[in-house]
Amino acid sequence: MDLEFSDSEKRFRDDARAWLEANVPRTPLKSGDSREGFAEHVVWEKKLHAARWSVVSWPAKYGGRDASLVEWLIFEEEYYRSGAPIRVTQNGIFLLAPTIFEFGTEEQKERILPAMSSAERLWAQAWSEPEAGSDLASVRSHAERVEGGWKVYGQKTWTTRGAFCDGIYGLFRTDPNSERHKGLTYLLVDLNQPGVTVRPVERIDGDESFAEVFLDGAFVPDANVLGGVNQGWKVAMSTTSSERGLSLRSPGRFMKAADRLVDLYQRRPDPGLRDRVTRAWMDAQLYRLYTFQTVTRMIEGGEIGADSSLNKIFWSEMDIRLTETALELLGPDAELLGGSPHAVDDGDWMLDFEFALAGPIYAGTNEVQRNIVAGRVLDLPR
Amino acid sequence: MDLEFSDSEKRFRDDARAWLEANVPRTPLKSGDSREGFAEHVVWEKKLHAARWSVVSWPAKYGGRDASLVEWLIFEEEYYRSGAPIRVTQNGIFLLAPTIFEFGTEEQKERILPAMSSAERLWAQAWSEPEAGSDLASVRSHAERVEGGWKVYGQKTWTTRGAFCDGIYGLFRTDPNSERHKGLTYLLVDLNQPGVTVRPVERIDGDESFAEVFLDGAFVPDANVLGGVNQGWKVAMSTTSSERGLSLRSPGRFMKAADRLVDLYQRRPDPGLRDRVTRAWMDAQLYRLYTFQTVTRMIEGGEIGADSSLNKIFWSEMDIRLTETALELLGPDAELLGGSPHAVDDGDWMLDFEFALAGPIYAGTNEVQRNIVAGRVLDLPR
Amino acid sequence: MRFSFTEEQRQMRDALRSSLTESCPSGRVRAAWKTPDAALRTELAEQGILAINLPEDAGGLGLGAQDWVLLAEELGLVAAPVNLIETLATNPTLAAIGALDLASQVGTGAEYVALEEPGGYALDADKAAGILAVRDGRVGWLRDATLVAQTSVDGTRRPFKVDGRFEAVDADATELLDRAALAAAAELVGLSRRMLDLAVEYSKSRRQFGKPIGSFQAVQHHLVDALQRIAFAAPAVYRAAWSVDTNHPNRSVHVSMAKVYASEAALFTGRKALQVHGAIGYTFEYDLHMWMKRAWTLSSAWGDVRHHTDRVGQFVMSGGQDA
Amino acid sequence: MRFSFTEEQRQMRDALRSSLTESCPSGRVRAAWKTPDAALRTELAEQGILAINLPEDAGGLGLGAQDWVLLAEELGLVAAPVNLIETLATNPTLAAIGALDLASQVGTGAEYVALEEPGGYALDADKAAGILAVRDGRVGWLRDATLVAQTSVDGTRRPFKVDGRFEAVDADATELLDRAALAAAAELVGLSRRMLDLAVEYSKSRRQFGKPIGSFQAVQHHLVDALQRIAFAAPAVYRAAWSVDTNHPNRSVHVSMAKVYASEAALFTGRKALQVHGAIGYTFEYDLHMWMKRAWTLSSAWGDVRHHTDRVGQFVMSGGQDA
Repeated sequence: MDLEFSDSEKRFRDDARAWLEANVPRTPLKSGDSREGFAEHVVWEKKLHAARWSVVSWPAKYGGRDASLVEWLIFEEEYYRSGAPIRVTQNGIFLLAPTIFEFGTEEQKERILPAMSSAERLWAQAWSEPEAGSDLASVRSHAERVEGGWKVYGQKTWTTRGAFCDGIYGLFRTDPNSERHKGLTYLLVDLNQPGVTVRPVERIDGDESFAEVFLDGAFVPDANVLGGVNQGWKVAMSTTSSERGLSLRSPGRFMKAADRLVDLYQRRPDPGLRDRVTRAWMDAQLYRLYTFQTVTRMIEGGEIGADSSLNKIFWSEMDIRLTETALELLGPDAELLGGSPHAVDDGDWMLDFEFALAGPIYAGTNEVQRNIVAGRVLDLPR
Repeated sequence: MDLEFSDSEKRFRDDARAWLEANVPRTPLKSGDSREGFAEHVVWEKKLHAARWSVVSWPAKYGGRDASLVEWLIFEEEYYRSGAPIRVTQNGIFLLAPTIFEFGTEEQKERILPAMSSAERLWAQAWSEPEAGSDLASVRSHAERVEGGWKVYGQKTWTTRGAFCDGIYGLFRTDPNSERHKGLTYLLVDLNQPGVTVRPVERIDGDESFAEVFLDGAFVPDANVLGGVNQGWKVAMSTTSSERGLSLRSPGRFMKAADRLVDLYQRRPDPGLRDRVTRAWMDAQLYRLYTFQTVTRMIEGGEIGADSSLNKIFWSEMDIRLTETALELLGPDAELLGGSPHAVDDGDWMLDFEFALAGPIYAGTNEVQRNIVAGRVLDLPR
Repeated sequence: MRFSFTEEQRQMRDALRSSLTESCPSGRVRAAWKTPDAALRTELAEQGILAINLPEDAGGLGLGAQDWVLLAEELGLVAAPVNLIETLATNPTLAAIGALDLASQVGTGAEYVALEEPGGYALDADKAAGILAVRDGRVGWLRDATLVAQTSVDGTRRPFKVDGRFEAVDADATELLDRAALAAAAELVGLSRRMLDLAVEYSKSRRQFGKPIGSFQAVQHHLVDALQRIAFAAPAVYRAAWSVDTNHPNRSVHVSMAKVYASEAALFTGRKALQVHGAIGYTFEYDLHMWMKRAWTLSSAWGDVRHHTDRVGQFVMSGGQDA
Repeated sequence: MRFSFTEEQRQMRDALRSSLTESCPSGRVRAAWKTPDAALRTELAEQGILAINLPEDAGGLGLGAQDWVLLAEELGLVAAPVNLIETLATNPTLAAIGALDLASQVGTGAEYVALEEPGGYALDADKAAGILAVRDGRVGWLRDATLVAQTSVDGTRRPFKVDGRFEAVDADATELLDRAALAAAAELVGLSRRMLDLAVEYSKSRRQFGKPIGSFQAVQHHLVDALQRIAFAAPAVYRAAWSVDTNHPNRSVHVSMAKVYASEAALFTGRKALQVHGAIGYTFEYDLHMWMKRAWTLSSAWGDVRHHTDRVGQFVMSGGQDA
């Protein structure tokens, strides 16, 4: 056991910190989930890429630094610590890219990954449909075979930032006689084409980052089939496993939030909430430890597996406890949104709380995650 | 709305308080769940009965005072407030008696109730079997028809104080071709006869109050069929509804516990636990309010119904929170049992905690109670 | 001992429910996020509700908290975009200080008297004929007030930070704030009931894995736990109404209990309702969030859970008895 | 950065597991409720475990917390009726003060050194060659001690209230108590794992309503929630072991985190395991209660959740950083 960082890891951290301190915008950008803010964020993403900080763990040829998993975690810690903008590329680089690395052809990697790391093309996930939320296998969108590819039909919902992105990825039924997990294909769909209608859907926090995507004969070339026709379930499970596992929510995010909470407490102390503030800080540290343990296991040849479900339950519920504690510290000031002259921390805590509330829902509800752990880890009967 | 007690209710309280102050044993009796303590408790029960305080809400002819439900609650408050011994008769007077009042013949009432209120004969419940716990309808014990009655066979478990009582009540399959809820009969079985073997089972708190009752041809006369042959499910549901409803745990019990907790806090204050102590007190008050609301509804012609399940969930989980808070206040002293020279409050809190832990299990697990509320109150699908 | 409402009180509740079901659908609440709904006060005035607890010589009905508590709950049920809390709280104060003219105009809906929340904000202060506030335990008017508009997460609320020349009046501050906290608690119970209803209905119709999600035990138990909190919060609120009317010696303790349990029921029910809904509940288009945000704001306004728990704690720890 | 045990450390763990599975079934724990199990110390001594963290010149293996933390967890797994916590904690202290003879006798199991818990009790103090205690932040011997026997809810624990003439020695008190809290945390993780195993196995075999209760979502989620707490407590304990060995500047914070999460995991798992078992779990005959009671006592011994949370709080609130 060696929980110290190596000298090269420390240098990596120093480099990241120095670059971020010099380059993170001093004035916060507008919300990356609004149209205007999205554009600002893309500019930032391009700057990140130019300095090769956008995808540190990728091979250099796709825009990365060949960084180790530990270095990636270090980068994430520094990224959040610096107060840098949220990553509007994240559903591409964290959720789609791992699947491309695992299932993509060389041609796909070379075509898609560099444009993704450089924020030339941005990707949105399209897992959900009106009748398929936690029950992903019940997708109804389908694809019909045509010359050189597929025409796709159906409706995808809750495609985060779908109104601003260039492409979506998701499952389509390619075998009309199939049911449930079979006969599905993982397709990458260009949004800038006829047969695609994108309707922004406003979220409760006021951002229009949700979108409904209506597909009526949009074309997907064969080159945009990922992992083989009718192999979509297997391919998607790989993605959702990444999604639930390491990359969706890295510890740095919660360590930063916990530090902000401690800071808030110091400005507005309330002894009755002291233990809960302490606990929020402990929880973030604990999540970091758990993650380092997982990363070590992966480095030593193990897999994440269903542990990623435990992980998701933990961070999503921790995030709610943390932001609820902040709102309790704020008391009657909690309701004031950013822009209010008397808002504390510009009203960020309420937004953070609203976002946290979504945590137990997206990427597979926590009920479904608990079912997964019950079945796969505890081997309980159905 | 009038939340004041009437003058006659106040007089009733004064009378009860005066009698209890004069008569409650100054030295606590041994545990009523031990053989020795049980005998001491029966002496106390007889004293209660002699002064007509054993079953205040019953008709005078059966040993009661014709007290109203509100007066019964007042008596319970005073009873717990006085620190009087636990009622070893409770599974008779609170669980069996309401069923006899509802389904019993006049002969049964006159034979059984006076002997119950005077603690001449004590009753234990026999609901559970090795294969039937929360799933009461899966009882396997059965009764065979013989001249003048039934011979009973099978095994009943967790019959509280079954090793000390005179009779048990429970369900037996009287129609061998029946399944589940059908073909069951509610029988009263005398324990002092051949064909009955009672094996005491020690509980985790060290008392031997659990018992297994093995029945191998014990006789039950027709006069001890309650509510009709093969009508047992309906009759039992009435009992379990009483059990879960008002009578099993009256507010006075928790008000007394909360007052003891506040007293403990004042002796061992810990600001980090102050809100939880306050909340325990509030919870007990809330339970009292809820109960008075229910009683008013009953007086006005309404029924308890599935509300009794909400009730049971509330008090059982409140009791755990309350006793856990006490143990946290005690810290390293929590583990010391009564008799330890340095035990606080003679180690009662640990016993109370252990007993509280059983609350979400007995009388229908809280999981089953939640299922009942989901189906009957919220009308959720199966 | 009789812990139930009179037939008359229930009829008033039923009448308001009928009229609000008709007049205040969720679309009206949604519209009030854009444009304040001035008409709703008038409509409530026409039903006598704004004057319910004014004396008859101010044109009121001379009724009490037991009469209005169920009505406040109804306003919560529809998330009515109107500040009834302030009016129910200040009416008796206006009567007590002899401001009968102003009181009667409040009762007709012609005027509105704002009340500064203990947190320092007053809703719709810009439209108020006067702003009452409590400072150092005394009630008074804030004269020549400066108003700084804030934006609330609940788009129907228009809070202002207020300051001004404090002109004390002879009225009981604790009574005033107790009435406000009680009214808020009642609204919270109504908000909770509707959020639970929404979630129950949704769980019956939404299918996943081949069956309604309401048939899954995890979903069922979420909803039951919310129901339990609501079912137990309600009697705390109703008792507090009686204690306000009878000026019970433990009135403030009872109001604090009401506010604590109602706030927690609403926060808990909101979370569970959102979880049961999933992403649809997270959209602005769906109604749930309007109820949820009102629940967030009302649970911290008029004394939050910490404040009211502490008030009960002071009573309990100083040997107070309530049985 | 490598957060895993060495092959050697895992082999020691596996070896102890094999031997305890054989030698320490639940019946042996049960027997120790009646008669203290003196033989178990000797058996552990024979495997070198009592001397694991003694220097070689005291006959020890010269290993550290990373080497014994998994072994303490194993002892929890079987609820071994032996006071290893005291020995693991005091061994380095004995070495530090040069009490090598006594240390080597502790290592062979011939002698036992008791350690007063911060709560004021010392286990098996009547059998101890010496009683170490911490008073006013200093370590010392309690000489000519008076012992008052107490009865613990865990029948294998024999606590004594101890007092005596305090004879200070030159050793670090915080280090000593940190080792004890860490060993307790490790035992708690082991206790939790076994309680969860018992509940999982029971839920697969026990049938109600026509199917195994482990197929009900409510039961499944109880067990998953327990698993999650255990899975997250374990790395906190392992990290603390590394911090003890490296004398990390934040060692005490890390130990406190370990104790908090391990205590809560054990208390939570105990409750859920009991609930899943139902009445059978509430009997003295069934094994669960022996694990549960050890969990109750160890979670409050060596600093309870409040104590250790507060210690972390002092660090955090004074601007401490740990990343």
